[in-house]
Amino acid sequence: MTKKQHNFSLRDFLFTYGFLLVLLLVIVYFSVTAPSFFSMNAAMSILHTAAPLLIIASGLAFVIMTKRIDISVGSIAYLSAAIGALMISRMGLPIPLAVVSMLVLSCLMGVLNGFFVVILNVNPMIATFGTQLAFRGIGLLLTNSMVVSLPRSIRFLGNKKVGPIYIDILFSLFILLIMMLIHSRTQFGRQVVAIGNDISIAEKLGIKEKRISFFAYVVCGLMAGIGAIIMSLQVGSVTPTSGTSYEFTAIAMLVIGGVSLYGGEGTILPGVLIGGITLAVIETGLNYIGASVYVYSFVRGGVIFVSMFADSLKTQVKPKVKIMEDEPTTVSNAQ
Amino acid sequence: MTIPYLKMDGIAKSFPGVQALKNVTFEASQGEILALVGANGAGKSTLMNVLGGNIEPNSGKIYINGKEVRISSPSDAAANGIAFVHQEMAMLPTMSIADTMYISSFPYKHGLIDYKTIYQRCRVVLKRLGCNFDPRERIRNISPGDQQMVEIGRALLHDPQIIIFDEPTSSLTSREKEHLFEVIRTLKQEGSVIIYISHFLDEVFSLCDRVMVLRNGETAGGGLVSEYTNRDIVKMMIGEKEIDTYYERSEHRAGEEIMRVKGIYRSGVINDISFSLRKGEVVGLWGQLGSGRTEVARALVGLDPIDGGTISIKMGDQMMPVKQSETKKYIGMITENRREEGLLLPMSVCNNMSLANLTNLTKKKPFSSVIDSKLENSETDKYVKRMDIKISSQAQRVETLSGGNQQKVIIGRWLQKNPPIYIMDEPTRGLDVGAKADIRRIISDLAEQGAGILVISSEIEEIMSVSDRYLVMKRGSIVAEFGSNASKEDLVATATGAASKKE
Amino acid sequence: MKKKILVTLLLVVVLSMLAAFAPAGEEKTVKVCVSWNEKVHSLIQAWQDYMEMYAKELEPTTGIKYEWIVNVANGDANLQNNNIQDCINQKVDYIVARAQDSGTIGASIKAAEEAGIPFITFDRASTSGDPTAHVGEDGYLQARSTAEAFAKLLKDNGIEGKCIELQGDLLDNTAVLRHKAWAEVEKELGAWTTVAEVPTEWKPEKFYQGALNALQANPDANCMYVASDFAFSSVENALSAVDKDAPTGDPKHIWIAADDINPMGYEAMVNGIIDVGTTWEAYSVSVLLVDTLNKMVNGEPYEKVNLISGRLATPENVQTLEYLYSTDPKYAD
Amino acid sequence: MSILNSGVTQQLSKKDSKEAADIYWTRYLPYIVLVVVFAAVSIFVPYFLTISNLLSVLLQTASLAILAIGQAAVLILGGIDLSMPGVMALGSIFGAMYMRAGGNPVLGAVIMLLVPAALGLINGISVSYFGMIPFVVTLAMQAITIGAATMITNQISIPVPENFCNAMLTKIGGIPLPIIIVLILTLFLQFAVTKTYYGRWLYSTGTNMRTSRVSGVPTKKVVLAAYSFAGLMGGLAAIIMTSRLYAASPQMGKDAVAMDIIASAAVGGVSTMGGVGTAVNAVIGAIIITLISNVMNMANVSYYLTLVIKGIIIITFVAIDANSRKKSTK
Repeated sequence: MTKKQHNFSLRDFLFTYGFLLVLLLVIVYFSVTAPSFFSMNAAMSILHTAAPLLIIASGLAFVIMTKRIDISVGSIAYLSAAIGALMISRMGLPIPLAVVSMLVLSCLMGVLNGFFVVILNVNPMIATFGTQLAFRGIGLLLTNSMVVSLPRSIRFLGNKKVGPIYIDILFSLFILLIMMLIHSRTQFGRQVVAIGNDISIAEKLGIKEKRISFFAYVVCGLMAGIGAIIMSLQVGSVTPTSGTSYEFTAIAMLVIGGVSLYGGEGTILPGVLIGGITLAVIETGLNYIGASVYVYSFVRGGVIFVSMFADSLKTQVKPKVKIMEDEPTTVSNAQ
Repeated sequence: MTIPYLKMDGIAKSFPGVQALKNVTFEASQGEILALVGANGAGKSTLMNVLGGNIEPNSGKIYINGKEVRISSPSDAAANGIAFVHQEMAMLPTMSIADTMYISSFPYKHGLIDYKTIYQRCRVVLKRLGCNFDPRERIRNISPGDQQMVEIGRALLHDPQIIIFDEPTSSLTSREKEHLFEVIRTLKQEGSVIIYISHFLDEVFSLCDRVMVLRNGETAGGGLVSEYTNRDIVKMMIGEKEIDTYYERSEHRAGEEIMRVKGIYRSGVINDISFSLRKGEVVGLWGQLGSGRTEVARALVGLDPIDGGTISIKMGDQMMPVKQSETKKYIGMITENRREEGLLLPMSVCNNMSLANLTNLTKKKPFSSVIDSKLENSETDKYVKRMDIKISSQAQRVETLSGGNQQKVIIGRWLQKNPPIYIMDEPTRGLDVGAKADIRRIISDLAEQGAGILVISSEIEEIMSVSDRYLVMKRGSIVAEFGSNASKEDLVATATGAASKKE
Repeated sequence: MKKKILVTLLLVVVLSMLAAFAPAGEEKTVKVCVSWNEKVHSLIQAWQDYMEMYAKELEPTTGIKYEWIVNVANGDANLQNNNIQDCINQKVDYIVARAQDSGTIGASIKAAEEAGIPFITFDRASTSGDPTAHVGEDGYLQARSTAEAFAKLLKDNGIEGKCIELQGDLLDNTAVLRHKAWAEVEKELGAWTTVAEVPTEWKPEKFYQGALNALQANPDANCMYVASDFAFSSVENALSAVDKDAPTGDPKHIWIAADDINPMGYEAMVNGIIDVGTTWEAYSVSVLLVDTLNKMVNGEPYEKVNLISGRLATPENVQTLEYLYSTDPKYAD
Repeated sequence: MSILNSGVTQQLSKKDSKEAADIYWTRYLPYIVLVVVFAAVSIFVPYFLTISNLLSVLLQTASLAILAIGQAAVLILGGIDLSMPGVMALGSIFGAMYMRAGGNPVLGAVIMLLVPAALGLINGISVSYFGMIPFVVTLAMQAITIGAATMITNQISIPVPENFCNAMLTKIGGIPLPIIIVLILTLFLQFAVTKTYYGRWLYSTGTNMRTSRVSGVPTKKVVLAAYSFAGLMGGLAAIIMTSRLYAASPQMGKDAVAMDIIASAAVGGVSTMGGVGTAVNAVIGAIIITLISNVMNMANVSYYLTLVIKGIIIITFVAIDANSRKKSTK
């Protein structure tokens, strides 16, 4: 049967670290063509760019891990940001009240998604496409598709720094940490992954599948709301196009970060962070070397394709069995 | 006799249209393994599901340690120290062993899951079951046998007094089966009540102390295992009249060779498989689970790749080598997992049966790709009658059929195609005794009409009641060949081989 | 229970479809179909409101009552083509369209011609068909006036300009004209050299990230051209992130030219952050459109191309300009 | 639409008749409501129920219907194709460039067909032979193709010769050519899908790929054919849309269009779980989606309300479909 192999196999090394290698090469390329790219400033602005999307992607990861999807996160972010901005600048309400109502509202939108997908069992993609349109429509209705700017007092909150680091980077890393703990160290997180493995087995194991899946959508909505706060603070205003196609960027981040669309797979940290940084490196890098924005969509497509291709090859390689004691166990040919 | 630790008294349960359990009473005491046997639909799993809290009985009482208890949910059962090891294992492939065991009962510390305690407790349970892999290992990386151990481990987590095993050995190799029996014996010594549901009567005799037989929802007798023989139990299971057809086997005249397999191998899976199959002959491919029989079958029809060897099939009057991807035209393959690889559940009986033969059910030349529905319906009727599949209409959805009828639909699919060779992998598994007899009769008829059939089964009586010749496989290669006069002992010994004697 | 939810959901759908209909009155009015390509910023809403307001004002004198049928194409050229076709089927009297893609609006112009409906291109001229008339502001002249004024400003202050150019969405004809004017004035007057060209797709996040990266990549940059100031707060945020957000006169100040003087641009110019810009007329263009329509309705001769030129604005004179939609409380917050 | 849904004819015994009526009622409810609303609209909204408007709605639906048919083939297999808009735009641009360079329009049209078909083939190979996830592969292909389209044209649409457009937009018996093309295509596919064994293979692979593979159905080729077919439909739609816009523009390839295509198929009754749905469903869905914006335009409903109503309608149709289907296959 299988001997214990310790020889260094390029194949295994490539699959686990191959991706970081590609990322490194991309960074080297950008730094060569635009020297100022290789600087602390650039690194900070990469994380700064990724901050709102990292938060939204971490919420979306929970839904994807239950083998479903939510393409309305962009519109949830837009509607909650629009209402928050309206409350602050048009109605002059206190800022804390606006922030709280933004979060409550984004949860309610998550509840609506959960209701359509989990209770009425509409196909997740179609249901959240419907809510994507509806939320965008309501947002435009309330703002009459005008630009709603935040008052000067809080407009510059978005790019305050502590030393070289932007506050919203710290905030988003903090949120990612909490989401990672929820994912790996709470029953809710573990049951989300179990549902992603197999819904019928999950129910057999006593998991209240409907309730957990519903709650995953609410969490996803909430994260979209939090992401919206960072997004509007950075830009200082909410425009009719804010949040458009955030969902596809977030999904690209998750895929590159190893969260599989087949559910039950992937991590918040380091997974989502790696995915976010990769996309942000590409966008910022292209910005630094002055390439046109349309090259970015082309390159992003290529990166998703390559990471998917590597992932499909990876599933063919069977990892070794971790053994408690040192005695070799006979690994029979289980499929 | 000490008072029985567990007593189920006058249990009755009826589902719409069927009386599943009629007034069943039985007792089991600590430190004893009680075998619960009976044909499919006799009420075994219903009875145990009552004890496990999944089903509410219409009437009857359950006493534990002399006190009456009410069990209305799995958590009630667990609270009363009852653990249920299901047949289909509830495994979560991408998660760790510890997660799978604790998925709905994680212990918390400071608001987070306390993995330190979990791993520590898991190691204790796994050690007790003689497993040496780490609780952090992912389920998809361990063998089905080890997964069965994890399933049992989950049951043992809350140190139950009563443990119900529902056909645990159906996907275990002989080594793993022995390992499981040792664990059950240690649990017996520790004083737990063990209830062991099984089809394999040889297991009942080698493992259990007492046996109880259920037939049509009633107790049909029981007592110490030593007081009964195999035939007695079968008689109780299926009643007087059907006993004789159970063993009768008709002789088949073997014609000339129609398939010759030479040196098929796939590294690490099957190696150097060579045999030949003759017209009108039924060859039993016998061996323990995991010995590579299914892998040989799948290799022959091109479902799994091979690294070398040739397959030649009789065309006209000489043997022509055939590419692995082409063999499908000449071989009808009936796989072991009916629901995943055998049926199109939401589609009609007619569509299911014509699936393999569509290209021949078409209209004349200009419309050669259009299906001739009259022809399709008539072909379906022909084989439905021939195999007497009980259906209300051809358009009935296959998912509404019984297991036996579903298997007949699959066989009917290949009968329509009428290939010279059939491969049947566990054709009678999970069917009731009546359906098993029907399938065996169909196999014999096919052989009589000149088809060459390769049958794989892990039930010794099944394979012996159809095969003319046996090929015994162990660890991926053919180790022995026997004529029709082979005895059960020869087969079991060569299959388990020196291994069973050494341990 | 689920079936009841479904039925109620369906009733909501039916009611919302029926409730949305305002049975159109039949008395004699001039039906004008206004086809917007998208609603990206407040200026488009301003155009629409001023059109309807000015037409209402003139109703007693001209005796023409207008009925406005408005549709939006959500940035999809094919959808705009369909929307205009729907207008044609409604037998509207005039079609006014702001083209999503001046290369494909020709198809709608042709369809309107066949239906005998006059077609007026608004704000974006067509490059693929000959409309009945065009009303708008000369984007190229607007950008030229800003660039030339900016060059003069830099020369007067003896500044050797190293500028960052924040371009609009190059699909949009206006953005292309502004980039062309900026590059030409750079060559002709040589008051600055463009050290970074940042495409933004008219998206505020791209304005912010683009400006931030460009400012960090070119720390010595001392001037900037912002194609449109409709979301100027994002540029200001970028400036404050690199501590260069200061009014003229302050050493940290960067010289900024920004077109349109939208509400946010107006506020920044008042605070002295933006040094020069040319207005993107809202009120006067809508007035020009209604005047042209009135001439057409009365059969009087009308100009084929009606262009308004923007007014140069600087922190000094911006508060004195009237008819500036940015000062209208309805649009500014 | 269960009769049209899959080739299965439904003979229900008496015991099931109550339940069948129940399914019948919920499944056809949306289409009944549609007819009621259609009637209400034609009364309230002038010029709606005119030949010219209805014809123009069908003309507007033509390219969406063809795209929805291509998407239906992939959905029946339980897959998805998000790359149709980008693939269509790229095909149209290559064809237009060839025509601009003096090439003869027929060859240009063939290029517009073959380029998308080839890109569809790439999708098919990655899904069937490399086992990659359809959602992600086509998402990447969409980003790549729309990126390429905008880079090649650097945003300027390429006008197409008059004779090409006029040829495509000629009216036969008052009915524009694209509508006739869709009609013929749908009838042919409806026949092919329900009556030939290729169609049966498509359904069996969509219902259970492993069973089909064991029973000798060439499942890998079926998946490959479905994705290439989707690409081909993208090509056909490219020809029609280019001829209607008189130019090939990267504008056609916007991401949002992909969701409209999938919504059309789903609203029409093609199940996204696989195994159910035909060309007719896709076309009906496309008509419904186009009708929504047409009715809203005719009734001068605000753009914001249109978005909300469109969202609600899509969810309602699919919800009823999912629940009636779930009940009948319980």
